[in-house]
This record gives sequence, structure tokens and C-alpha cells, in this order.
Amino acid sequence: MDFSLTEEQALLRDSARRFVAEAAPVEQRLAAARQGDGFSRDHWSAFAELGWLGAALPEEAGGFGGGMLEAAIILEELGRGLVGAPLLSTAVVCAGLLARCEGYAERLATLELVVAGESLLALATEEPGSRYDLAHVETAARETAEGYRLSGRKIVVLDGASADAFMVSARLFGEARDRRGIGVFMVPFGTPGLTVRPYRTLDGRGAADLVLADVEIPSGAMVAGPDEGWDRLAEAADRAAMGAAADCLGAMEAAIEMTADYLKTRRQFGRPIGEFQTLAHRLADMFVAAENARSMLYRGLSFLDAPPAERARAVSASKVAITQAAAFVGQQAIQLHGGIGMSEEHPVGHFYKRLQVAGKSYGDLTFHMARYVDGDAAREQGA
Amino acid sequence: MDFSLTEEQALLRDSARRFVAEAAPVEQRLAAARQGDGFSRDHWSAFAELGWLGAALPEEAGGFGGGMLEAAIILEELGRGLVGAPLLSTAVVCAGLLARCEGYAERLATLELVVAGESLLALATEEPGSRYDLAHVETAARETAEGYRLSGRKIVVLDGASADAFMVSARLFGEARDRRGIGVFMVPFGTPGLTVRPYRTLDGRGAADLVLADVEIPSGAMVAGPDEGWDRLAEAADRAAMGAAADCLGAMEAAIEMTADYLKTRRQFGRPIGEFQTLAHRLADMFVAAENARSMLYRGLSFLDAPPAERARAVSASKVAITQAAAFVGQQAIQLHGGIGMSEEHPVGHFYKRLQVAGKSYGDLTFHMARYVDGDAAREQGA
Amino acid sequence: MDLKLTAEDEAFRREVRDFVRSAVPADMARRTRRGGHTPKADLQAWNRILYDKGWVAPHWPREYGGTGWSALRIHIFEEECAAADAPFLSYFGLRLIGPLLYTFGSPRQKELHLGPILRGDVFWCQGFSEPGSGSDLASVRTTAARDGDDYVINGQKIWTTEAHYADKMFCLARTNPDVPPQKGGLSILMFDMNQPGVTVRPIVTIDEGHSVNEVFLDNVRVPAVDLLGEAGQGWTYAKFLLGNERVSNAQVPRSRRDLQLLRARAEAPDASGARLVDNPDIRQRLAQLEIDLAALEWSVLRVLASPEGERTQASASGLKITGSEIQQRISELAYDLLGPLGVPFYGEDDVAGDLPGFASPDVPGVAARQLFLRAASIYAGSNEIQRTIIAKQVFSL
Amino acid sequence: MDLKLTAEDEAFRREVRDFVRSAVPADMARRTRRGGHTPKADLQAWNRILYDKGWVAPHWPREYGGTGWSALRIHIFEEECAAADAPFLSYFGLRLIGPLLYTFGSPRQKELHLGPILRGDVFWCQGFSEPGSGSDLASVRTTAARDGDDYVINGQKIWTTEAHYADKMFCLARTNPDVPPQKGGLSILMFDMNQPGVTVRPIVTIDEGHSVNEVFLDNVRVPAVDLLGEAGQGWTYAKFLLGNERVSNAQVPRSRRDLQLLRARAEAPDASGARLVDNPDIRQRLAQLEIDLAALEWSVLRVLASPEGERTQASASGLKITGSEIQQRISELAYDLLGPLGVPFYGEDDVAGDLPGFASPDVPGVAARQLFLRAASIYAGSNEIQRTIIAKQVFSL
Repeated sequence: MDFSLTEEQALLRDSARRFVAEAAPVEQRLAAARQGDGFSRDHWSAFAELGWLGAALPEEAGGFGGGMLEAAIILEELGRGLVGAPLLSTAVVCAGLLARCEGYAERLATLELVVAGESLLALATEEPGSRYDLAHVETAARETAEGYRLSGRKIVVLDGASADAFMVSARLFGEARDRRGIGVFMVPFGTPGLTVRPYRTLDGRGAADLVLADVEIPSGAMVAGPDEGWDRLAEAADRAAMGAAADCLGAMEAAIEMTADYLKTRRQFGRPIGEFQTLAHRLADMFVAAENARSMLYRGLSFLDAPPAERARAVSASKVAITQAAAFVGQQAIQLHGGIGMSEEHPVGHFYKRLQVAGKSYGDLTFHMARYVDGDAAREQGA
Repeated sequence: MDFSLTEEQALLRDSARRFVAEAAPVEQRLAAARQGDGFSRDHWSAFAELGWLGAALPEEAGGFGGGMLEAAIILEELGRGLVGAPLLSTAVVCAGLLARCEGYAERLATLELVVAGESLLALATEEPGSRYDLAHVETAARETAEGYRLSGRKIVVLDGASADAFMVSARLFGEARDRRGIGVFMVPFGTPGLTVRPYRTLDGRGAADLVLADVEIPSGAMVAGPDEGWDRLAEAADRAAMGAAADCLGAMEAAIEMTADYLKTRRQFGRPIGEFQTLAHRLADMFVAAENARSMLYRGLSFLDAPPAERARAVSASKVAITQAAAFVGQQAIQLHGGIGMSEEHPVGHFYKRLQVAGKSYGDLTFHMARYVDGDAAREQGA
Repeated sequence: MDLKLTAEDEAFRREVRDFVRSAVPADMARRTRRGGHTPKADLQAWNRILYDKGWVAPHWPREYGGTGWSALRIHIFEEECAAADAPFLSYFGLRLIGPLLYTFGSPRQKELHLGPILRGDVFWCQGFSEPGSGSDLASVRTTAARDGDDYVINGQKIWTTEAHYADKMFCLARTNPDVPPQKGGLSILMFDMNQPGVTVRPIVTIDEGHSVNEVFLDNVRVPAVDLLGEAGQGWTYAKFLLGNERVSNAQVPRSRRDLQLLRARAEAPDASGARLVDNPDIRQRLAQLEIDLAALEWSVLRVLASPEGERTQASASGLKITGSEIQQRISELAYDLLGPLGVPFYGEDDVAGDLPGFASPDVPGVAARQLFLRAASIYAGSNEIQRTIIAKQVFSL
Repeated sequence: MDLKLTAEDEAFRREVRDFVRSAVPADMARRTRRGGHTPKADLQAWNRILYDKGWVAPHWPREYGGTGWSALRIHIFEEECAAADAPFLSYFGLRLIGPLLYTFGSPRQKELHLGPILRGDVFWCQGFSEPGSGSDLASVRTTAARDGDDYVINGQKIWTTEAHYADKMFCLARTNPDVPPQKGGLSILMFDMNQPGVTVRPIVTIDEGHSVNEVFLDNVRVPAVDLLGEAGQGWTYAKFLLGNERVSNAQVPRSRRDLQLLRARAEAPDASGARLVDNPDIRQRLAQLEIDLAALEWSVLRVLASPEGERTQASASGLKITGSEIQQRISELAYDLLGPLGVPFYGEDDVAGDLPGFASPDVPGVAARQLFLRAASIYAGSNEIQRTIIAKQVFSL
């Protein structure tokens, strides 16, 4: 075990931190987030040039040989700077899923476009009422002479507002919550029958709902078949959860630093408010919460290649711990700022909203706590 | 609604407070608690003279016309002074149960002895594994020619170490958790076949386990029959729970006062530790917790005559809230005392233990939370 | 001690319920249920309905238009209004300046202002907080300099709720810069918002809503007769208000209604028949909130039942702490129950048409409300300040 | 970064497990499982077993008897010892004075003391806390006055763990009353407990157990050569110890074992087949504790993996806060699980014969342990002090 970054990792982190710091002050990024895609296309090109879009992919899949650790390093810095780019969706979750689907003929070609920054992908698994259960798929995929016909609805497709193509889970056979029978299909934006309803998220990024009304796609568009679909999705969602956790860590630490600075400069009752012991101790508790959250980030990452049941349990434990820490840190960051923390013009509230959205991405607290506890039950029964 | 004490109630409270303050300093009472019965027989005689043992009984039952409010007033003061006398068991729980069992021929005679301080009674309902469920009765009562034969085990009979007689729940028919079929029987200490195994409680009072091995009692010893037994026990246990809650309130407030005094006198880093804002704010939180607990004491008391399902729900809500407040207040009282709070010689830990035992008397947090939540479920189903 | 409602109180509850349920227009109730900041038109309309009934200011003394109800009945009344999804009346006239006026105002001031407040014809805002002053009123820097028969006010106020549609402000200002605020340096002045020198700049809060403002006061001229009560008593009046505010900040009727709605949402089966309340964690959190709210409610009743003179600032502070925390916890649970539907941003106008996530119409407002309620532990004296008050008042620490 | 255990680490774990499981005598394991204060005989016996194996002080440098294991392996070793219900070795020799001696002691002092500590022949106690000093070491009042070749110590120590069976004390005392403690006024002296002038008075703690004491020092004469390291360095040495102490105060291996036992108890069906873990509240609390303990464990691993020089006092303080709170929460849940069996007092000797409440043999010790663990957030610098350290070190507040 070694928690220190390799030289390459340290370089990656430093360049990410520098880029984010230089790209724009937080206030400007926030204003940008309210318009259009919710992120900067210029940043995206820069990410491609910096090699970040292939940082988490193995070399044989056109990447630079890194993995989730490298992804986490970048995502943490994006969280720290409130950068809204869809790196997690495209370059980590979708690309990672694709990289593992060796039966998909377009695999390398698609990944090449992703790594080059020329294609944005989004994962569409959530449905009305599914509440993060990847097996809860009512969207239907029917075989046709030329391929498949998809019908159904997907909701809260993260970064879906700007996606060039969607990776859609759809059921080939079985009942609504069966794990078997789920395929993953590549559906390009603009495919007839696909309606994309974009909207923005609480933290100013772009998401979308999809309506699939008899969407015809060729047979080659099946990325994963019904025997492996759920497994691939579950892997991808667990990686995604840890990616969102890394984002949280960056945002949490930035909110803590910002709060510490405020406590030193803001004066009330004739002295810097940081001299009030209650506030100083609160900040100490925030620090401890973030430190323990960071430990759970590393722990979760270390289990990503473990057998599925172990992986799921460990990722859920991480997501629970980090979401709880994020709620505490975010709320107290606002509290310690007092009135000014309530202003939309001040960044601290945006960190809180970022943490809230990350907390509800790829499984919320309730989902992960239940999955952890169920894992328990399974363990007891020797399953 | 009126939260102010009547003139009689105020007198009762003042006399109780004075008696407790004068009876002995806390330290001396604690030493007494470790020996013998866990309480002072002299105190008990004084209680009888002061009229406390009939304070909660209607006049027709030989009491002084008060009710649970009067009982709560006294119990609160006993908690405040860590007095270990079995007033709740004898004069409130058992006497109150007896007063409602009009079919019991010895009713008035027994109550007369109780009010005079000449008989100590204890309620024996808990069994191994019953976990406060009054219907979980495996102790058997078989009809005989002369009366009943009781066999079984009772545990954690509060104040059972000094009881002159036990009011024992036993099953006449039905399965282990049926509400019907449970009778309540008066079993005097010394009845052949009854083994009393006394021990002391965590907070220095006397409890006992009972072994009933073919205990023969006359037919007149049945206090409540199988159709009403559970109802009477449930009422009694709810009154008992509110009595324990009143005891908690007194102990909590005393612990808070003691802590406040300590914060003002104890110096560290060159000043009274009460000047450290974290500690002062903690004390404020303890005050708020105790105030809300007091509100729940009154609320619970106000529901004691409500229909059984409403009563149960409200009493459980009170017990949950007060037990939670007591844990917080007790733990923080020790914490704010620092090292000295860990010493058995210092009273503050004894308040904590008193609160813990009260919390586990007549239903603990888990039991009452579950009962509250189940009440919910029943309500939903329109039951 | 008598811990029960009398039969008369129960009859009173039924009377109020019957009136209120039929009096709240359905669309107004729907808007209230959704949360968010109440539109002025709703505030005015509901104010008028209650005024016509004679119930708009039950807590005022009868001679000034109050109802003469007991504190308990006022509480019952408020609970029934909340249960019927009536809007929460504008606070600053009825709750703050009104009581200040009838307690400390001159006969002319009462004559002039109380009627319009009761009728809902004039809306007020409160000019207390300033940039840099926050919970510390002693640091108010706005000045009111005497100039002949007038005062001339200069300064800046912040977090001024409803300033963008208020007709008048009551404003804390230093009328004597040579004397410390606590010792006679502060006064309260009342003036029209619609006059030269008053500039209102909206502050958008983290819920992206607009309810608070900055107000710039630039040589605002106020006749000396509009100085409330006596000059130099600003500190005393401010403390009087803060005490009032904290009791009503417990917000029990509203929290009770929010929790009822939340339970209903948790108990409603979705398309597949699943109910959120079947998740033991959610069930337990609901139960705990109900229990804690019951405690708060009885704490409020206890404070209200005690003679005014005996109510301590400390008990008001306790209610404020507990009340704000419960409001926050209810709103957090509501947000948690949204699951993935907590991700979309729902604007104020999103109820028309299909909602993001194909959400039901009760979803918008949930995320915004939990964000806005972060302020509940900050405003009216942060919860940290309340703890300091308690430690000082109760324990002399 | 490499977040996995290597195959060699896994093999090491198996080797340790095999040895430890067979080496702990069954009755000793049973006593450890029950909680309570470990008898001296068990401490000595287990110390000797590990000494003979060469594993008694893995964290010491190899030249002084350590094993040369990585921090991770030491952690694995401790986890396996705890899992096998081995007693927790006496702390004061192996963890405190030992490292202080090999880091700062004179050659003679190392020669004299390290061997007996390793072998468990000599037990130590720590004379730091004083009545009135608590978390504030700067207020130590015990004096050590130079008198020829000796120091003469006068004063009083309190909360001295194991003083009643320790052979020696290392004692913080003011060797120069004219200089503030932080600036050279304090030193550490080592002396025999069994000598004139040393009086030990037991302090019974709220669990009714005896593990701490008052120690009265009345003209205790100590040769100057037994002053540890350099005179005037007491403050530095104390800080060194407190840092060490806080990391091990996280107590992860022990908490992990306690939680395992607790889960086993919750999962065991009672006579009627009911299991506590079927109560959703209990199930959730267990899950939350496991998650929080996992976080703590990895936080410890992170601190241990960082180079010694880079470990901050703040991270040690964070581990102490989290570790003590988790210990307390585990013990509280254990106590809650007792239900009504939390009412009886179970003495240390109650395991023989039928227990009150007809309890199972694992019940005694539960109530006492949760009581004793109230001290965990007080000793070694209260958790409030730790927060002050963090605020100061990390944020310069």
C-alpha cells in the first residue's frame, strides 16, 4: 500500500490544479454554467490536448494507460474549481464501459473520438421510478430485421444536454427488475424517434430526459448484450460513483479552505470570527470529516476491481460516508459564512449544490445505505 | 391548558424538594445505596407521613385524590436528589394497577397498607427474551382446586429486592405473545416455591429475578383476569414509563446545574472553563434538550387517559424523546467535568447511571421507537 | 396544571377549520403547498380575507384589532391555517412593526399605521441588518442626522426581506453617534420606500429565488415625527422584536404541515406499488421528526402559556434553535425522498408543462426550499448567537 | 499510489493469524472478550509469549528489539491479535516510555530499561496529569528540586493508569520553577514506585472498576542520572508522546473486534428465533458503525504510511476524535442491545454461577465498558482540546 502519488500522477494533479485555477475565477465559471451547455467547449478541447480524456483508459483501448486513480485525480480538481465539464460522463463512465465491451465493433473508433474530444457520450439508465436500480428497466428493445427498436423513457441523463450519443439500457427480455435481459445500446443524438429534453441541474450543469418512440438502430449498435449488460452497467455505475466521490472531495476541501479564509477576515463583535471557539471547532470537525471522506475515497477505489459483491459493498460504504461528510461540510460552510453564504453571488453555496448533485448521482444515500445493508444480509446467508 | 402548578401541587413540589435536599447530601445517599435495600427505610416512613404514598391514588382507593401529575412532581424531585426509594414501583405502578382492578377483593386492604408505608410491592412482568413485550408471557398459571399454580421465571423486577409482594403476570391460556389469556397475580414474598434472587442495579437500587416453581396461590390472589390482564398491565406500564420519565427530568436538570457550577469554578489555561465558548454552547444545548424533554413529559402525561392506541403512541414518543435527551445530557455532563466526572466518588456519573437505568425501565429506546413506528403503521391501515 | 384541551377549545378548532378550509382559494393553496416565496398578491388577498373575518391579527390586543384569544387558541388558529395551506401572512407589519407601534408608538403613529397594516394595504420591511453587522446589532453604521424637523438617513441595509415590494421600512439607525448603540445611540425611523434616496437592489439567494434585498439609503429625509416612540430607544426596541421573532421562528404550524405533506408523499405508492415509507431508514427519520416536532410544539405552548413577563429570552432562543433545525431536517428529508429528481433545477415557473424527470407537480420547490432554509439557522440571530444568549441568561456564563 | 495489499502482505497476515490464534490461551481470550480491565497476570503472560516470538514491540526500531515490519504490517499484526482476543499489552512501557527512551534516553538509560520493558518484567506508569491540570500540561505543579546528585520530587499525580501494579513511573515535574513549562521548566524523571514517599490511592471509576489512581509524591528522591534525556526538555518529550498516543488512541483493531462481536450478538437468534439485527434501527446503526470504522481504519493507514516527519499533530488529533467517538458508539450500541439486561450491575466476578437476569456470559462487562469509555473523549487531551489543535495547526485559528 502506498498513498503517495507516482511522479506521473503528481504531474497530472499539478497540471489539473493549475489549469483549473487559471481557466477562470470561480465567479466567472458560475456565470458560464448558466448558459448553453453548462460548460466551456474551449476547456473540453484543452482537456483533449492535455490527454485527460484518455487518462483513465488502457492503452489497448486508445488511452494513456491510467485507470480510475488518474480519473479521480482529475475529477477532484474539477470539483475543487466547480468546473462543469462532462469528463466523468464521457471519458470515465461511458468510455470505461465501452472499453470493457469487446464485442462492440465500433469500440476503438468511438473511443478514439472520445479521447480526441470530438464526441460526448452520456449514460442513460435512470427511468421514472427506478431510483438508481440499474435492473429496473422498462425501456424495451425489440429485435427487428435490421437491428433493434427502442421504446421508453430515460430521465436525469447527466450531461445529456450536450451529448452526441447516448448509451441506453433497454430490456430485451424478462421482467422489470430482472438483471438478465438488459442490453446497452448506442443511440446517436438526432436518431429519428429520439427526443432529447435538455435542462439544467441544481448545480448548473446540463442534463436531459429522453423519450424513445420506436427508435430504430442497427444491430451493430448493441454495445453489450443481455447476458452481460447488467454486469457492465453495474461496473460502470460503481466507477461512476467513485468518480462523483472524487469530485466531492475536491469541492469539500475547497469549501473548507474558503470558510477558513472567511473566518480569518470577517470580523464581528470586534474580532475575527475565527476567534470564536465554536466556529473554530466546527471548522476542525469539517476538516476531520473531509479527511475521513478522503480515506473512504481511497478505500472505494481500491475495491473497484474486486469481485462484484465486494465491490458493490465497498463502493456503497464509500458513497454513504462521503455523501454524509459532504452534507455536513457543505451545510456548515454556509452556516459559518452567515448571511453572505446564502447569496447566489457567493461561491460557497455553489459548492454545496455541487455536493448535493454529486450525492444524488449514481445512487444517493438511501440507495447506497440499503445496498450496503442488503450486502450484509447476503453475507449473513453465505451468499 | 395550564402548565402552572396548582397551589397544592406547588406545595407538594416544595415539600419534596426540601425533603430531598435535607435528607442527605448526594454523596451520603450514594453510599447508602450500595448497602442493603438500596434505599432508606426511614425515608420510606417519612414518605408515608408526608402522604406521598397515596398522592397518586383516587380517594375512593384510599389515596389523596391526586393522579400521575402529583406522582410526577414527587418522582422528579427524587430523581433530582438521586433518592433510590421504590416509590414508583410501589405507590405508582403497583398501587395504580390495583386501584383499577375492582374485582380484586383485597384491593382496598392492600392499598391501605401501601399508603401507610407498610407494604412494598413490585411488578414482575419481564421474562428472559421478552424485551418489554408485556404479552410475551411464558410463565404459566394453571387452575387448581384451591386457586392457581404458577411456574416460570421473571427477571429484572425493579425494586424487587425489598418487595413484600410481587404482582406477577402469568398466562392462563394462549400462545407466548397473545394479549389475551394473561392474568395478574399477587404473590407474597415467602410463598413456597418462590425464589427471589436480589441484586443491585447499575444505579445502586435493588432489583431481583424470580423463579416460580409450582407456586400455589389461592384463587383470591388473581388481581386481574385473562380478559383484562394485558389491558391493565399496558396502562400500568405506560404510567410507569411516564413516571420514569419524570425521574429522568429531575436527574437531567440536576446534572445540568451541577455542570454549570463546575464550569464556573473549574479553571484551566488561566480562566474558568465556562469561558470557553464550546463548553458554554454545549451547556446551552443541554438546557434546550432538557426543556424539550420536559415538554414531552407533559405531553405524555396528558395522554395517559386517552384511548389505548393513542396513549401508547404518545407515551412512546415521550419515552423516545426523553431517553435521547437523557443520553445527551448525561454524557455531556461527564464530558464537561473532564477527568473528575469519571470518578465514582463524584455524583455526576451517578446521574448518568440513573438516567441510563430509567431509560431501560418500562421499555427502552428501541422498544418505544418500534412501538411508535408500529403505531404509525396501524394508523396508516386505519387500525 | 391542566394538560388537556377543553371542549370549548376543541369547538373553537372546528370553527376555525370550517372557516379556513372554505376561505382559502384552491389555487392559492396549491401555490403555498409547493413552497417557494409567496407572491405579494397572495399575501394581500389572504390578509384581506382574514381582515374581513376579524382574524388577521389575533395576537394583537383587542383594542388594536386583536381577537382576544388565548395563546393556545392563537396556536390552534395558526395550525389550522397552515393545515389548509393558507399563505403565511407577511411578517413585518403584523408581527414586528405592528406590536412595536402599539407598545411604544405615539398616538399619531398608531393612528396612522395600524389600520393599513391590518387591512394589508401597506407592507413593511425591516431595515436592521447591514453589511458587516450580521448578528451584531451594536455595529449598525447607518446614521440618521437631525436636520431641523427632519432626520437625514445615510447607510446601507442588507438581507431586507420583501423590500422590493414593501411600501415602508422601519429602519435602525444611529441618531447619536457619540453614544454607544446599547446606551441610547440608536433609534428606529419609519419612512416610505418610494422616495428619492431609497434604492433597492435584489439579492438572489442560493435557491435562485428573490425574497431579500440590499437597500441603499442616500440622504433619505424623514420627518422627526416618524421616529418610532422615543429617540435613543432603538436598542430596547430591537431586543423586544428579536424576542418576539424567535418564538414565531419556531414555525411549528408550518413544520407540522410540511411534515404531514412529506408523510403523505412517503406513503403514496409509485407506479410499481413501492412506497418510500417501506424503507426503514425513511420510516425512522419521519418518526423521529414527528417526535421532535411534538416536543417543540409543547415547548412553544409552554412559553405561550407563561405570563409575558416571565418569558425569558433564553426559552425563546431555545425555540429558535430547535425550530430552525427541525425545519431544515424536514426539508432535507423531503429533498432526500426525491432521489434522482433532486438533480434537475426546477424554476419557479416550471409547473406548467412536463417537468424535468417527468416529475409530479409537488417536486418543484423541494430542492429550492431546502436550500433557502439553510438561512433558518442564520437569520434572526444565528443559532450560535442563540446559544450564547442561553449560556449567559440561564447560567451566567 | 497503490491501494492494495500485496500477496506478501496477505501471506504475512496468514502467518500472524496462525501463530496468534494458537498462542492465546482460551481462558485469556475469554477474559479479553468480556471487556473490563485486563488483569496484570494476563498482560504479563501475553507479553512473554510475544517476546519469545520476537513480536512484542513491532513498532520499535529493529536495533532495539523491533521487527522491522512496515506500518501496514504492524497494523495487520495488531488487527490479528485483536481478532484472536489477545489482551491489549500494557501501554506505558511499550508505547510511551520505550519510544521516548530509545529516541531521547542516554545509553545507560536504554541499557537499563528497554530490555525489561520488552520482556514484560517491569511495568511502567505515566505521571503526567495532576489535580487541576487536566488537559493543560503547562499547569503541572509537581516539583523536582535538585539536591546534590539527586532530584527530590514533591507533588501529586492523578488518573495514573496501572499505578497500583506498576514497578516504575516516568514523571513530569518542574525542574526549574523560574522558567515557564514550555520554555525549559519541565523534565521527565524515572523512579521506582516501591520506595518511600510514593503513595498510591485507588480511584474507582464510574464503571466501579479500578484502573486509575492518585499518586502522592512526598520527597521522593531520584538520582539525577534517572532524569530522562536532557533536563528542561519535558515539554518536548510530552508533545512527542501525546502525538504517538493519539494515533494509537484511534484503537482501530480493538473497535473492529468489538464490532465483530457485537454483530455476532445481534445476529444470534434468541430462544424464540428472533434476532436483534432484524430491527431496522439496529441493523442501520451497525452498518453505519462499520462504515465509519472503515473510514477511520483507512485514515490510520494513511497516517501510518506517510513518512514520520510529515505526520501532523492535526491528523493525529483527527484520529483521536474519530476513534474515541467510534469506541463510545460501539459500546453504546452494545449496551442498547442488552435491553432490560442493562439494568443489573454485573461485578467483575459475576461470571461464576447464574447471572442476574439469567444473562449469557457475554453480558457482564458491557455496561461497565460503555461507562468506562466515557473517558475516551476526555483522556489524552479531551476531544475539545484536539479540535483546538486542529483549528490552530491546519487553519492558524
